[in-house]
Amino acid sequence: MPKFDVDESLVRKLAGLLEETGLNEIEYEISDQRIRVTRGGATMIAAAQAAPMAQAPAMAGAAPAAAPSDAPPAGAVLSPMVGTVYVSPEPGAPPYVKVGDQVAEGQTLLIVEAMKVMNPIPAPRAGKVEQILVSDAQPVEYGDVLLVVQ
Amino acid sequence: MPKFDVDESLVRKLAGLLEETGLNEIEYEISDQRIRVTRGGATMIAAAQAAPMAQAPAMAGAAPAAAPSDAPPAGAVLSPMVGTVYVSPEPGAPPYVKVGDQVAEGQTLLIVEAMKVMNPIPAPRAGKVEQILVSDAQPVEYGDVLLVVQ
Amino acid sequence: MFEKVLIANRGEIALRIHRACREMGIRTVAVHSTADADAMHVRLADESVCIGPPPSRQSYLNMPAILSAATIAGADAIHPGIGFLSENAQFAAMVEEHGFTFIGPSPEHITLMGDKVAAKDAARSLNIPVVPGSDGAIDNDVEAMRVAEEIGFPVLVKAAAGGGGKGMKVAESSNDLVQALSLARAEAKANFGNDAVYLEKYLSHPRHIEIQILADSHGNVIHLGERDCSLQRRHQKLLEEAPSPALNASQRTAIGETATAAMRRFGYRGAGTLEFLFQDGEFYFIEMNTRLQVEHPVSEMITGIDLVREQIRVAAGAPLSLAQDDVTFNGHAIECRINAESSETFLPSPGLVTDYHAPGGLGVRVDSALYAGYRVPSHYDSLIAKLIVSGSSRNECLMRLRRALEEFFIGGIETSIPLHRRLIAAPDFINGDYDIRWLEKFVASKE
Amino acid sequence: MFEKVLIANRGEIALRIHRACREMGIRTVAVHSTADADAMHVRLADESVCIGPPPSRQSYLNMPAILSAATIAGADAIHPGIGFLSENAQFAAMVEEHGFTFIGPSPEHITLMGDKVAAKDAARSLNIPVVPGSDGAIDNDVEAMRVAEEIGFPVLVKAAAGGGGKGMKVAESSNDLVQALSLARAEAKANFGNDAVYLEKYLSHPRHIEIQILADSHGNVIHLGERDCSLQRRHQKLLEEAPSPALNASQRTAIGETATAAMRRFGYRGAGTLEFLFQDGEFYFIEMNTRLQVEHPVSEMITGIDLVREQIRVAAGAPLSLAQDDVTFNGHAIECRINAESSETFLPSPGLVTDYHAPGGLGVRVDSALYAGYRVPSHYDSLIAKLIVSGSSRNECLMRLRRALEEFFIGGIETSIPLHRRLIAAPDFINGDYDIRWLEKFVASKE
Repeated sequence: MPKFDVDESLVRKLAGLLEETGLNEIEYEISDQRIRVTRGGATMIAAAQAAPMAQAPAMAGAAPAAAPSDAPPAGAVLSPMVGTVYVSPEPGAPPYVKVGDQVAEGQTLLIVEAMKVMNPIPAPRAGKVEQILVSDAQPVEYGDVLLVVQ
Repeated sequence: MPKFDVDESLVRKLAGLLEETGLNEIEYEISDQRIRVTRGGATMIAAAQAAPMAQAPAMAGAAPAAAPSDAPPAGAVLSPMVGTVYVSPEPGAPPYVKVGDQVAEGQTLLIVEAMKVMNPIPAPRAGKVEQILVSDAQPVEYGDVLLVVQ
Repeated sequence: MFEKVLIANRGEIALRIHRACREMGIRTVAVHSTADADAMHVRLADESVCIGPPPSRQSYLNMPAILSAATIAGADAIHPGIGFLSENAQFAAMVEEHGFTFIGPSPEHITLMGDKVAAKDAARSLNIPVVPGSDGAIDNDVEAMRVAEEIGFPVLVKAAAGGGGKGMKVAESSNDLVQALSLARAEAKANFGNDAVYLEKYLSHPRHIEIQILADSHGNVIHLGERDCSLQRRHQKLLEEAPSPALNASQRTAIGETATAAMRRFGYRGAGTLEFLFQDGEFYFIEMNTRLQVEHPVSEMITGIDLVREQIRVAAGAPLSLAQDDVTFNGHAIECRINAESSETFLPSPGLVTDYHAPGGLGVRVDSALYAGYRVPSHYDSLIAKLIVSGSSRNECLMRLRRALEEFFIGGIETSIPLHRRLIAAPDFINGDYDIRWLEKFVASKE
Repeated sequence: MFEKVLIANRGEIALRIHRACREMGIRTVAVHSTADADAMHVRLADESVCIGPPPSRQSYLNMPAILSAATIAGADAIHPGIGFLSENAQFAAMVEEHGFTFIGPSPEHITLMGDKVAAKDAARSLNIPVVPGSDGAIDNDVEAMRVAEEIGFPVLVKAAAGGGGKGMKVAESSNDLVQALSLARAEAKANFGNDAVYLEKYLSHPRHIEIQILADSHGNVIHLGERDCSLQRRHQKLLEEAPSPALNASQRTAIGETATAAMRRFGYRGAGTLEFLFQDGEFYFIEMNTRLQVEHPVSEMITGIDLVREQIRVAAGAPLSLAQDDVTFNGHAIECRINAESSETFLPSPGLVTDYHAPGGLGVRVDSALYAGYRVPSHYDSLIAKLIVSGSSRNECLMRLRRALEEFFIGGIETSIPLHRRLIAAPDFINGDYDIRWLEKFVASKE
């Protein structure tokens, strides 16, 4: 096994973000890499990048085929594009939906902005908003889970 | 089973980072390695590498090695050196032994010549010559099966 | 210099660009489809962004997705690599409009050279030699004979409205010309409803020779000599070498000067390649590629110049790091394009790479994004590795290539390695005696 | 030229020699112990012979077995590689007596240079600079002071009968000399029963610099410049580079001319290396290695000369393929020795290599006999791979090395790669500011 090591600057950066944002915890996961730092309690999940060498070990062995990650949960609404999430129609306005809301099929759940175009993300079915996994102005990749409606 | 061990320097580094950043907890995971350190709960838990990697198949492409792959049969007499086999004391003379012969322990079975030196190969035990796997003047490697005596 | 470059490509070329960036201290952003989540360029990049599902149209050709990825990652510049969007002028323009630097030439240069007819006209006006022929349609047999004598036999009679070989006849000498004209006219009339024909010099055994150009935004243009890419099957290059066994130093200097003078006048910036047919000592322009080429490593090996680094430098506004006089040609280099396809049937062979062992040692370079456990997706190009071998002479290079191909082992999928092994043992190849039609015949002769 | 060469070695160097042979069209015979039946050199050789059980003494050091293998395989010549029998004069003589060619120098040259005292005397007589000191034992303090002033402080007082650091004292200046003499004499008396001591110049911060020599049997001798091998831990080199950051072109030329003149007078044949300590612009001969060196690839990368090919050529009686004027030095090269050992504890880490992925791309060479699925035996040296990186400048080379080390992945065993990654990030290393004691301090500073 290659030496297991941590990216100290990443830890410092996340610590700085905790301080700056007043959050209690940041957990960060990409494929087989995950980092979590806490300063108290509560949860927020972000997804982005990590250091290159930390990734190399994943090249190891067996080759799990190109699965993007774990299968998304039932009722997951995935981002159809790369872009930036907006949870409300304009800054300061109330969000389109909150956890626990009942939504109708086709109702706008949030917006993904790409190339200055606001793309409304409609509810694929009627149901209850179980989880919202993104926050306002967060970048998302293609296929990221935005929220869970069941 | 890989030896279970902890990377003390990694733990120390993370402890230092906790101190420096004022965090309560750092959790870090890469593929099958995970470490979590906390402060305040006064616990340190480090879990590293578990799942054994699937063994990569051996390189199959290049020239197949002349490997002494299979275990030699019971009663096999192996060549103790590289050299050339002679089955009789001199050209034209009858062979030391034939298949079916009863031999006494220490009796010469054949000769392996190396560097102009004739090395008699004695029977390691009394028994019957079951097989002779070499012919006169044949080159042999170290560990080649010369004959089988049982 | 850039802080962070987004690499809008995949496979070995994405890795090639990543390496150049890392060596310049530039951070990299990989973009990828869901089929490439485990790809080497994604694993090694500083950051990665998933931009779409497997089909290229929705991922690697998806301009808004790539630009969005550049925005969220905060990249300064975008390298388009080879293929995909690398010769898409609209993409180049969009990249610049969104405030990123496009690592490549201007959209105008891409557009012009992307149009075959306009490119030939441009070449002519830049004094780049093109295939001689009649200026437009030929009115009568007398004019045809005059033009044919002028350009020299054999000549090709081609339907003005034509394509696909219809209405195309070769006249070997003046004796054949009248008949060739009437046959071509008849075929042209029958196929396209238009019997206008024109004449062009017919090249019976040309080589494909291309000149590598580098230009900055300060008016400096250099060439890195030629590559011989005559070994093609169905217009796919299989093996390239530099220098060409068919060129001597004065021919190299002459065509290099023609090319650099033309590019200086053209106001070109970045890496580019002028492709020529070459026969009997004469060059005939075919087209210009306004991007990096797959076979660029052979030029790197004989000149010691990192082409991707120069591309990045000039895109950032820096001058070329060397002048023409600093360019020296040392030894010989050959590249084998290793494809995931059968060496016999040429059918693609995607799938799980169970074993991967690349050759090493003196004079051996491998550019590949493969690794044991990687699954070659079926959605993309079949190029999986480039083996580039260099030596102090062509003979040394050939011997080294032979031993490197002996060592190369890719398990689980079929590859073109067996074909390369056969190819480099062919006496014609060893003698450097091949033209653009040779490989097709060689492959066919197997059966 | 030879038809068939037996390679009396294992691991990466056996593969290195195999590659040179294949590129010369020479067939190869691998010999191996039972522990190496699956080794790369065995897999790739044209023929292989098992010569004994795992212990080296019974296999790779077993002269009769190797000669028998050469006989039954019908080899023309034997290449001893590095280590094992490569500096064994008796073996060289036996090889020749049995009618094979020994690819190396004459047994007489091996014998002479194998004796440290005789080697220094020979060097002195060949006008190679050695560490200055008293000619033999010092009789009294007055003579000591005279000699010390002559060679310059600091000086080392050493027991004539000594060894292992006993009876060895440094005198920084004339003030310390008398005390150093009396302490050294006392220690010498106590330890060896003999209080004779001698003086030698003390080098406080030398670099280890070695000159690569090639000589044929026609009186031609050339040098390939120097290698800086100062980065050592317990006398094991970890990383070597060429050119040395500490030498300029005129120093290179001067020491090269000294070395070639000496070797010409010496009548040497084959590849050889003169090792020096280098401090304050002066060279001091330590020893000569009458064989190939592990770090030979860095010289190959900056000169483009295949050292093993030249070894084989001159052993076959051919002249060197080039003269000193043909030797040019281009760019910079660094070699990292990758060992199967912990980067922290330096404990060996043999075992199954579950994954092996070597870096590629421009300027990257890997000499390694590893492959995924190979089991590193515990019986032999821990060197498993050499990563050699070249670039047009030292800085380019360093940047490239950094990215190549990022890409290198060996799974299942511990390797020195993490140490190399740390090492090349050290400011002293980046500045080229290190001597033979630097690495020990660097490694110790980790804790």
